[in-house]
Amino acid sequence: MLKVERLYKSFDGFVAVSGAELTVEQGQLVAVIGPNGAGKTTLFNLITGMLKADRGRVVFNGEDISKLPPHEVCRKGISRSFQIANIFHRLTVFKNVQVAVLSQQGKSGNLFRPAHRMAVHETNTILESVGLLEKADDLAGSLSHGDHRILEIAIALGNQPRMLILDEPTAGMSPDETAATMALIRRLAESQGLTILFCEHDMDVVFNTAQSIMVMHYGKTIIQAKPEEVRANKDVQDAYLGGEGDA
Amino acid sequence: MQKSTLNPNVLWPWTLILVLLIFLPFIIPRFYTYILAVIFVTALLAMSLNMVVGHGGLFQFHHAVFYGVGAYAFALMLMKTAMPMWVCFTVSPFIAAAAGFLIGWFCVRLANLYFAMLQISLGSLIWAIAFRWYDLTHGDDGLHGVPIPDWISSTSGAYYFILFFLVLCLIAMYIIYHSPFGTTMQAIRDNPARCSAVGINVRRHQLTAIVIATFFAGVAGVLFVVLEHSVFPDLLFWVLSLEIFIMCLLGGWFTFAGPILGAAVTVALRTFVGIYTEYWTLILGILLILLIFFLPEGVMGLFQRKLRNRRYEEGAPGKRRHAQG
Amino acid sequence: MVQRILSLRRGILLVLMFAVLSFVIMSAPAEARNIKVGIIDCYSGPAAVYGNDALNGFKLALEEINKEGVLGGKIEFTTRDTKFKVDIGLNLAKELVMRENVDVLVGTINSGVALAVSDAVSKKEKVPFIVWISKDEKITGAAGHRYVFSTADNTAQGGKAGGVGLAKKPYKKYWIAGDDYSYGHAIADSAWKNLKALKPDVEKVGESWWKIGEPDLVPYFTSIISAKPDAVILCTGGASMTNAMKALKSTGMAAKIPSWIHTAIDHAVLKPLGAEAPEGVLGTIQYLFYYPETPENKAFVDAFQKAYGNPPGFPAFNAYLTAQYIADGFRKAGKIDKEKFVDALEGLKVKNPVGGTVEMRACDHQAVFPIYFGVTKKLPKYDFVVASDITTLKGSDVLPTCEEIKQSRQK
Amino acid sequence: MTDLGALGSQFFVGLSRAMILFVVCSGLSFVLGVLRVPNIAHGSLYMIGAFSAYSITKLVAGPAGFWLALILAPFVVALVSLVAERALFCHLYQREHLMLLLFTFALSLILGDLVKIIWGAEYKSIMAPEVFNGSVSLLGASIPRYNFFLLIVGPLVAVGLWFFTNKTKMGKIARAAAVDREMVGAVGINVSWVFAFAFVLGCFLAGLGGALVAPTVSITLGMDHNLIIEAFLIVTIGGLGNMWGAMVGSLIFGLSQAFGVLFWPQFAIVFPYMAVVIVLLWRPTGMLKSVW
Repeated sequence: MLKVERLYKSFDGFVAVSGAELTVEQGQLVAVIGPNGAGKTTLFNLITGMLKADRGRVVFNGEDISKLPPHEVCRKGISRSFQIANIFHRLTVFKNVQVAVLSQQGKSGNLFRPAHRMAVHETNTILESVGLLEKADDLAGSLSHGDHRILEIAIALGNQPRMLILDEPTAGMSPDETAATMALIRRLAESQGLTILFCEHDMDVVFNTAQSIMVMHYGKTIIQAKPEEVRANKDVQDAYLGGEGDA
Repeated sequence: MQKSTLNPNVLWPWTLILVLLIFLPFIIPRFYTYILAVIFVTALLAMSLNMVVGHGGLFQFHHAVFYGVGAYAFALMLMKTAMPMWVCFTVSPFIAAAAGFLIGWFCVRLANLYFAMLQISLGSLIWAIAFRWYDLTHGDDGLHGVPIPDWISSTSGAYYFILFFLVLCLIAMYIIYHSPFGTTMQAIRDNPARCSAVGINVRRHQLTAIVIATFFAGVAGVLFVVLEHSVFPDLLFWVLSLEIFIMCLLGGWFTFAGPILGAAVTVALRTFVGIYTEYWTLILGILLILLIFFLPEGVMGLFQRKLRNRRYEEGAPGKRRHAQG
Repeated sequence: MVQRILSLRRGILLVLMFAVLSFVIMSAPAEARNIKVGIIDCYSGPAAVYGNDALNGFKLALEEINKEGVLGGKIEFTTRDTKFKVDIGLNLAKELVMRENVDVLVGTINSGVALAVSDAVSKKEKVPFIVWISKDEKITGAAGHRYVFSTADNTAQGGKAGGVGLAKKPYKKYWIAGDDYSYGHAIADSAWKNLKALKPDVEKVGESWWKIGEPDLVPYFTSIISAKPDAVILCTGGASMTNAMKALKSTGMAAKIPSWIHTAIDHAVLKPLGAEAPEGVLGTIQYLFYYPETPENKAFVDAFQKAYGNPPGFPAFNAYLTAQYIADGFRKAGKIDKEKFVDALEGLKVKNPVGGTVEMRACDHQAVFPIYFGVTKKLPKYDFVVASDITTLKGSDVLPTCEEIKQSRQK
Repeated sequence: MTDLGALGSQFFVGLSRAMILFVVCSGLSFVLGVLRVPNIAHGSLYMIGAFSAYSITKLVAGPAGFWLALILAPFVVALVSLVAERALFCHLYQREHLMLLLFTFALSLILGDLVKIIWGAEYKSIMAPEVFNGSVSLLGASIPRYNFFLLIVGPLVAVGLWFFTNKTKMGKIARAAAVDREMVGAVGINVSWVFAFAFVLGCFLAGLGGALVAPTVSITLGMDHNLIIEAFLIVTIGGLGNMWGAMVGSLIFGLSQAFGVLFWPQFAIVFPYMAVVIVLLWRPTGMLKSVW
């Protein structure tokens, strides 16, 4: 479904991604791991069009999307969440998700209909599925950290994506919250048949959840394989022991 | 859960104000009618700016240009062509919007202060035209004695005319503010990167917002001419742009009607404090600083706090008054 | 929701505030019938120095006038600061007329304000308006009407004076430069038109215009010097004039190429420069506190100096005349009536502070006074540069004729 | 008409104008970089610099007065800004960003009227000492000596600033704060004082610019107005918060104006604006790397 081919990106001489490779199959749960600064977030930014690659291609459903701006990548069916809570602070939780749903329905440019009657059902369905319906009228900025992360995912779901990219969905969460969130992600993957690509620090979470794991180090792909193969791989062990370790 | 736009709680105060404003010219002296009309025009200008600043998060630092373009277009058409007044009236805001499109088209490529500075430069070029093209615009003297039809050239005639279009524009702005487009603009204000990640063409939205806002600025410009029968390059100078920007901040830029308050306070201050002292800018400065300090989170912060409290006070609108501080 | 209601509440409050305020303020009728003069002028920014000078001249005149009174009352005045902005000027002029019910409006240095007020307030509300600093020739020219008067020299006059003065000089190749706004261009056009008419063989070798308030004129002047004209017509005023004087000196242009600047011999400009001001700059002005040396002028200067600590400038002279016109106009009219006052002013002659009288020309409502043409020079008597070699151009010679005014108004 | 001498003198004159702009704008850029606030009051402080220079030359006559003014006037401005910063501004750093902008605007209103109250409305003028009378020949062009002096002062200030930001501890901290303020706070440095210091230094430079410009212009109310918008445009096209960018921006501004006068005098006023438009369309974040 998604294929990343030999991607390169550097900033002012600092090479962030050099030759990343990644394959995601329909319906798979794929994890990207690697030490801090390995280039995971940059890779996600490259896939979703937030950054333009220096070289290489990103192919989604047989189509090269590496030159598209973010909003068009999104319209192709790729939706993402961000590592640092990236929500609309001054809008209500409901509107946060509604904005995404309206965008998906192509109604964002509508000037004259009252928004509060539009996309209500779809939005509420999403909020219910992630468990935020109770807080629909709260200001997003006033939510707890854990709820921010959930809201991130809810916004991403608003696009009714075919593929969901989650950048450290459990960063900063307590163990309980982490477990709940991962359960939510697995549930979403199963119930809606979503393809999910995510990166994560917590190795237990990764090896318990992912069906395929890609390991990055210094911007390079070391390996992409099934969890057990990755666990046994020598290079991966070197990378983690030699690197700064996980935070 | 989501409330109707036409909630009677919202509607009755508006209606009350409107009725009051309609009868006010009968009881107050003519000068106050005039000053109210000045406030209406300024308020509409500030409101139009706030559509992109407060609701859109854009650094629209040279909004007065579009006000001036609307005013000049209207005045020039009335003076130099034989077109009926209504045609000029209708066309002028579109000319302002066209200028908005032209400048906005370049500016939306840039962010923050860069956006602001490019706009100031491009706007200053338009200002230079108004200032330099003596044969057309009479340079810095401006055009005076614009032939406004008799029925709206009296103070109260202009007052009702302006009030009518102010109300019309406010209704339109209100509808846009609460439309999917308005909601999306507010989302872009909070987080443009996130918006493009949910599939929104941020630049196109911003450009559309600029065009709409500049259209309303053009309307304000036309209304200015109806009131004052004059145009002059001050109308599109950056100083005025800064002033209306401050009006938005002062009144509360995340609120819908805040800029009206900002405009009213500024106009009232310069008119009435100016009577007693020539140092009214000093007083405005001190007032601003007091405001920044003694509304603990600033005017806008105050508003944010109210919004946060909103769910706790949902059922008791009467209680909310104290939050005004 | 909440914010809507809150902002509405604020709105209601505001409106009520206005209503109450207005009732309080409107219930204060004047008892003794003094003549009320409303002054709008600029008392902030670079123009403030002229605004203050005019105000002082006006106050000095009122002191004398109010000793004997006018029609049994006094002349009182109230001032408003326009901040050099047209929209504020309009607000305040309307405030003076509609709320303060002034009998006469007076002002201002800003031509934009003068023209706007002349049209939207004076003409429309039928209130006499006497312009005392703005030199825009349109005020009593093309845009003139029944209710507007001018006691200031205007650009047509200043330019014509320059043209007449320069025509007597041997220069042929001229460069024209100045502040890029109406005043600069109007002076340039008038000076050039008159010079060309009097001396057809002059030629214009180039022009340069800088934005008003431009702090550094050196680049402009160096490029003028390199073009080597015989003389320069420089069209600048106020604070920019001081900058021009400094640049004339520092680039050495004053020594190489003679320049004519209207109001260059204004001491408001020359005095701050002290001995640093360039010599040899040609200038024209309608008032000098040291010329002509008549007893009347000396008395006027002494009184002014005593009251305000510095000698009067041309705005003070204009304002002094204005006060005389207001007093004598109402005396002649016999009652405080705006229409009668306008009628009375036409052709009225009042006392000139330097001696003699000044007539208000009936055809265009322009006060007619002589213009002095001089050149800057250091004199041992003063610690700043003054005008010398002064020639006096008769007022009627440098003003556009009544026919010309008539034509321009018909256009 | 446009012979080589004219070109040359226009070039040097544009250059000397750029130097004054640079001194003022480097200060603005410094504040922008560290505090992230476009300081609208910067122009007012520049005006205060010029007016205090005037007062100092009135107190101390002769050439000594001029040199003393050049040294002391910036410190007067620095003192004013220090008071404003410690008494008011420092309490606002946690606030909404545009609140800071609103504060600097309020400050500019207050300072503008205070200048009028203290110094009055009359035009002021100060004389450069005798040494600066006349002009010097440089590469066939004749330029006023004072402008020549500015050509020396500009680079001196630039070198001084470079030395300060690269070689002193305070300078390095300020520079680091410009890039990453969380980091500076995290290593235990009092960020509030870093901000205060940056603000005062920026204002000091505004004052220095005012004192430097004083002998060439008339010192009047409203000189803040003319400068501030140009200064903002300059720091923007240079790259926000980048000191060398301020230099580049000043050069673009000064030279485009000087040459504009030569080639198309009637439209010289639009040249700097055109230059800004071209630069920003070509390099949307300014000529040099911005710290924003």
